[in-house]
Amino acid sequence: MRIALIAILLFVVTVGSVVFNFTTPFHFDAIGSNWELIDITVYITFIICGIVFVVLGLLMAWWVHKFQYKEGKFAEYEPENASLESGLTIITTIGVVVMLAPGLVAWNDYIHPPKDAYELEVYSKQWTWMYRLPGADGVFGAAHNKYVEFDNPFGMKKDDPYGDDDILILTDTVKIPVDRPVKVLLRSEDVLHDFWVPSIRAKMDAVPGMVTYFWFEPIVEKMYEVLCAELCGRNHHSMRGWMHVVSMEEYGTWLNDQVTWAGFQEGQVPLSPEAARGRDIATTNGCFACHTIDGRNLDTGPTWLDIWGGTVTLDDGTTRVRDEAYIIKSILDPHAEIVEGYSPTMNVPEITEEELQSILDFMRVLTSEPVKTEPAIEGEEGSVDLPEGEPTTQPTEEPTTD
Amino acid sequence: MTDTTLSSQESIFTSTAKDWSSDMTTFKGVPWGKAMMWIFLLSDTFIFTCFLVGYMVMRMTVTEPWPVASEVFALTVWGVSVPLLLIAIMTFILITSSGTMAMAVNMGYQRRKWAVFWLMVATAALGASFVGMQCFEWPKLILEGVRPWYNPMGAPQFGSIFFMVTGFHGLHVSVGVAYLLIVAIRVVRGKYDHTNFEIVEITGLYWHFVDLFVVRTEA
Amino acid sequence: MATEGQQHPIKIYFLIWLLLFVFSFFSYLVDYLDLQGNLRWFLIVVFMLLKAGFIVAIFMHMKWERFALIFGILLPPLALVVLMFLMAIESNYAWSSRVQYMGEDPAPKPKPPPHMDHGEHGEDKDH
Amino acid sequence: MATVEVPYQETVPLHHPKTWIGKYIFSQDHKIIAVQYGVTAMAVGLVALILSEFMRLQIAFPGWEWMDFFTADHYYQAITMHGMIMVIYLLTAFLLGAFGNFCIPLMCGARDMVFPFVNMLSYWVYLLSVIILMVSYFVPGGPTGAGWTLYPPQTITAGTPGHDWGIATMLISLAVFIVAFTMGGLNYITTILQARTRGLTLMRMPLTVWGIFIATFLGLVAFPALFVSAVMMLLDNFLGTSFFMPAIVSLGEKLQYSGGQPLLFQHLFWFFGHPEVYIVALPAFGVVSDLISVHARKNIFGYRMMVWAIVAIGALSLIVWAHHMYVAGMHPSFGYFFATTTLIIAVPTALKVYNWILTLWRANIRITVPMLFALAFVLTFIVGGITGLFLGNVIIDIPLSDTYFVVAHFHMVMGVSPILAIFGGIYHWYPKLTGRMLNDTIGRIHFYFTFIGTYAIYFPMHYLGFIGVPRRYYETGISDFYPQTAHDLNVFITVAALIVGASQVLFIVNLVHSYFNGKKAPANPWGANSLEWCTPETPPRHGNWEDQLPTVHRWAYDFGVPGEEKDHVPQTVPRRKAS
Ligand code: HEA
Ligand code: HEA
Ligand code: HEC
Ligand code: CUA
Ligand SMILES: [Cu+2]
Repeated sequence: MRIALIAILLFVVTVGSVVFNFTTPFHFDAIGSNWELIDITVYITFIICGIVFVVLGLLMAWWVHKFQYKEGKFAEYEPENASLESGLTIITTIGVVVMLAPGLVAWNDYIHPPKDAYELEVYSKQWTWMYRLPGADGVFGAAHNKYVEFDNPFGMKKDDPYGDDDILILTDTVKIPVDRPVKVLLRSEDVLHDFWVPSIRAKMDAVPGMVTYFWFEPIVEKMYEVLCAELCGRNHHSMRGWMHVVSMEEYGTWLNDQVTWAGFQEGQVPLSPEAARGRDIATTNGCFACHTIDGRNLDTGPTWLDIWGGTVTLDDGTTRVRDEAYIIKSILDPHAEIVEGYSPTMNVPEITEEELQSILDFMRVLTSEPVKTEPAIEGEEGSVDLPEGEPTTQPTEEPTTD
Repeated sequence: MTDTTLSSQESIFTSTAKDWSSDMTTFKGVPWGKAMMWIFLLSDTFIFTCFLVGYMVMRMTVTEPWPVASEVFALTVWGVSVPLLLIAIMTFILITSSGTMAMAVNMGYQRRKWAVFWLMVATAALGASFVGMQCFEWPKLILEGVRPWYNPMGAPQFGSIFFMVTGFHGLHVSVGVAYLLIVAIRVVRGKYDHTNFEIVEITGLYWHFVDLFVVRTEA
Repeated sequence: MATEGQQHPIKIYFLIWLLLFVFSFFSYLVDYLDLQGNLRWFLIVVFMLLKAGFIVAIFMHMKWERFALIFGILLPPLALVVLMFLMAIESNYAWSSRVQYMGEDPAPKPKPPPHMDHGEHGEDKDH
Repeated sequence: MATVEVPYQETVPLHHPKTWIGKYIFSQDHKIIAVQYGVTAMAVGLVALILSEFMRLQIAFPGWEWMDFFTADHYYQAITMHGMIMVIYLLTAFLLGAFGNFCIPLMCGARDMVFPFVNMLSYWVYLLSVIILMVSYFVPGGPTGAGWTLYPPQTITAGTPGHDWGIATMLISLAVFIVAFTMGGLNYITTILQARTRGLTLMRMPLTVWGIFIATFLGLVAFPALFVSAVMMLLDNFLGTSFFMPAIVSLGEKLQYSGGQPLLFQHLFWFFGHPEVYIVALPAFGVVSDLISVHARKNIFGYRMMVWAIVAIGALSLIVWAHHMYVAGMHPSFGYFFATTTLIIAVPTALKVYNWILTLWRANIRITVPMLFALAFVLTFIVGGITGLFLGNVIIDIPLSDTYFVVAHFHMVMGVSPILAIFGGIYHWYPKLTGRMLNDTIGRIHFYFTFIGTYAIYFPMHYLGFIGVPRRYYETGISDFYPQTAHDLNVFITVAALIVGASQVLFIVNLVHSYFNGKKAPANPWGANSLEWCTPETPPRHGNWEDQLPTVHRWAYDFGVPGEEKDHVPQTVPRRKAS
């Protein structure tokens, strides 16, 4: 019998899909958190579904080939077959249960953070990330978007005593200690965002008007890139941040350099209001898709740290002093002078003169000399007491409805 | 023909099963227009209920205070403030109109055209006066400073929900009034003489449904 | 399509009509007496359903339709019941997150409407 | 109820139009309305197709100078319009508006829809909604770029393209579409329930009609939620109400909103949105069941199970909506409930798949063009459905949500399968509609391009999701989660998409060419049983039947009945006394 082209095609597609699955390099990358259970559930689902797919695909190919049209032949007349149908129902149901059960168990873990998890607030806004820690008392001060001002970037409620020792991290980079479960609380200043680190597996949307959460325990010390996984406007794709999983010691040192809300109000401000405004403008114009402010030179653009003053080598080998004129020119006419090692990929931003000045104000403060702040948490350098026990917040009454 | 109601031998399930497995029509003895109206009302129920879900969620999530309905909707009659008076009157009107509508349907099946006409006109008049009272209620609230986006007594959602739901309901009533009048006129003109006057019942279905929602929305 | 129509004594309409008033009266009482909490919602819902039920059953003649139609119309809204139920649970959740983290007042008092505000509320005007 | 009852239709006179305009433009004939729906839907579909090619070019070649004009704003506007057009204005309109209009009266043995005038209005209102949608491209700020899910607050804040006028035209267009759909849908349902011909019980109805029936029902109860959310969002945008808008600071500017709940929109949207995906799937299921049975010359296996599966899927689909919101920050415990209901729905769906495949067993398969499409449908649906199982299982959705895995899932199951079913259906019914056959060779070439091409697009795309590539990214940039190989894969996908897109020209050529030059079609070219093939004329004229409506004696799947002369027995043939 001639083999029908479609039968061959069905066969090739089925087998080809399986081959692709085993040869492709694209699978989950190495896990960086405690969520193996997710990987296991995926694995189980893969096996069950893979088998079903192969069996059904091959049966189709085979039967299409085998039962091709013959003039005068009658197909078998069999409208129903109760035992076959109920058998298949039962098998499918079993398959579903086997996949669902581990999933639900894992979900149960997922929504119940362990008691000893410490809390970290991820604060999202178009199009960057900031972070807040509850400080020595382990309790976040109340914060609400309605209080947000230039000099109150997190919208802290001013008269809330729990807030004073909250630690504010005003950059998109956060460090977290390895092997400690963390309950991430998510807040948004404007629209939906989603804190997403592929290797951690876990994610959740930040919803304005609510506080959402998820938890995980990082197990590998590594610098992870944070993506935003919920469409949040025209620069959604460039809303990146960094989550640096570090040893406890490094974490402690870093934490000591951070400013508290009380300190922030007293003027230990890393940023003046003008500079903060510049930072916001740079953020909304998507500058941080290519530039960093912490000294890392990305492939996409040179860092802005210490951009003010000093010299720079251009791609024609000449050296140029980075004065105000140069920087303005670099922004408004980016293709005129190209920094060595880069290509003219930067677009001319659409900003007003005033906005440009604010950006310059911001760039001026980007120096690598340490900002003098008081230690955020009392205690010895390098050893930090993380708040233990029940993740606490302010005591509240039982929620009632009315 | 036999009575279309449940005969005593059939259980509700066998009767349902029998109807659904019969040929030609599933809803026995139900004219096309009436079947269509029922299905439309089913769909409209989903619209109204979704609005009410919106109301419920707003009410339960806002942290600003929600005004006390009995104070807001009080009318001052002869110097005494009677809570909810306006709403009570409006409900009274709509329920009454439902009564007249039901009678109109009844008269329709007795082919008493003029009785149908006058009852339907009465229904429409009651409906129109309901809309009229809304026209009284809205400015009253607006004068008190309530806006769709703002409410001096607390949560702005109170104003939003109020104007949206009553507006939507008022729209239904207005459409209903027009519908009633058109059908009433066509009835006396003899447009439906060759039928059983189901059209009156179909109009009635719509009207009762609109009425039903005043019951649910003004809570 | 032959229909023999719906013939019922007018009396029943009047009866239902009266009944509806009685129920409306009760549900206004709930507001009037300013019952609060779960009792309030329970009563309001009960009266609402009673009224709706009577309108649908008698005025809209559903009582006299065949069950094929009755089931066809009354079953689908069950999905709405699920929606309402879940939304109620979730609203509560969202609300408590606002109170817990955002410093919102769990039991705010509404201001009286302007026409009730005869000055005696003056002292708590800006609390 | 014995058959003494005369179908009501035989007693109502049909309104016969006199003028050409009355016949072909403002026509009340369901067949003409079906064509109008179909052509309009294909035309907007083509717009969406072109948008998708631009999107693909951008994804594969970011920074390519030829694509310079295509900014991030344009990209997000393109995905939004692409998604919305494809789902609502193409698939829903085609499957229900075109197939529904064409198949229901013919397959139910009715002369027309019960209210032809309302039916006609339905089309014109639909056209209006399409026009309003297209106007988006000409309003200040362009169309909305909020993604087809239109999640607030993003939709109406300044960081999103088209946040003022674009979103308004989109929402108004949707509301108008819903009105159109309701007018049509009431007709479809009433016709199916109340205007069947003698002997046609529901359990003898072809599965196409069943699929359309339940899908229409779902539409009537699901679209209201979209309607309500559209109204509320319009109010939020233009009147400053705060239904969905909490206090927010948008790009440094404090907005006047307070206290709204963004999740409410998501719930309402998906209360509509999930049934919506079955609205486009169920008619496709029905069409494919019929195609497989007819062209395999064998009765559909487990007809009763198929019907109940459709009903069960329809009912369950109303309570699974929040599986789109596992990572949306909703009440955490909902995860258990929705994961369970979602996976339960897989069981009836799986049964349908089994039954299609079992129908092939010991059949007598004619590999015609419609059959090719039907077979391809089954395979792509399996892949898409199975990936749905991944996503439905709440914990697996956590890492996969909002990645290209989801994009691949829904294109397989919605962008490929129902499209294949539509193509199959067109090849199948075109002879009845026009009286001419479509060209077979072009049809086959079109099929192979479309099937292989789309599979090549979407199968590998799942794996991009595994490595974590998020969806709705204008450009990904190089970073450690996105290796160069992934970039190469994207180039491959784009090339495939361009080829598939271009090959659709074949189809259009075929449609037009065959209309004028195609082979004359016999009354029943495929040897099918259902009523539409029994019309006295091909193409059927206005009113479909002669003085008397046909009488049905059996189900539509009597193929290969032992003892009969031919391998198929039309529904109108009386049963023999003996058997
Ligand atoms: C036609 C459209 C269609 C159909 C039929 C489906 C069918 C299914 N979908 Fe899909 N889905 C969409 C269209 C569709 N979907 C769209 C458009 C989106 C994205 C929207 C957006 O965000 O933009 C989406 C997104 C989506 C999500 C959200 C993902 C996310 O955003 O995070 C989920 C999660 O549960 C999901 C699940 C399912 C499931 C379980 C099915 C099931 O019904 C599938 C059932 C089928 C089978 C199971 C296959 C056949 C069975 C077998 C071969 C037997 C073997 C089976 C077993 C062993 C059990 N879909
Ligand atoms: C029916 C639904 C449907 C269809 C057919 C398609 C078809 C295609 N889609 Fe689409 N897509 C969606 C529904 C659909 N899509 C949705 C809902 C989204 C989400 C939007 C959002 O995130 O908000 C999306 C998003 C989406 C993305 C993700 C964008 C992002 O997240 O950044 C991409 C990227 O590659 C893509 C590509 C394509 C391509 C290449 C095609 C095709 O070109 C594939 C090949 C072509 C065919 C199979 C032929 C199709 C036939 C027609 C369209 C009929 C036209 C008429 C005639 C031929 C006469 N689509
Ligand atoms: C598409 C990526 C991209 C974006 C977005 C971008 N830049 Fe750049 N930028 C570059 C690259 C690449 C260079 C180096 C080449 C050059 O000098 O033009 C650069 C250089 C600069 C320089 C000179 C740096 C130096 O070390 O001399 C300044 C200043 C600058 N950019 C400012 C901005 C501002 C302000 C914005 C936002 C409004 C912005 N950039 C957005 C890619 C980008
Ligand atoms: Cu933030 Cu996307
Ligand atoms: Cu879904």
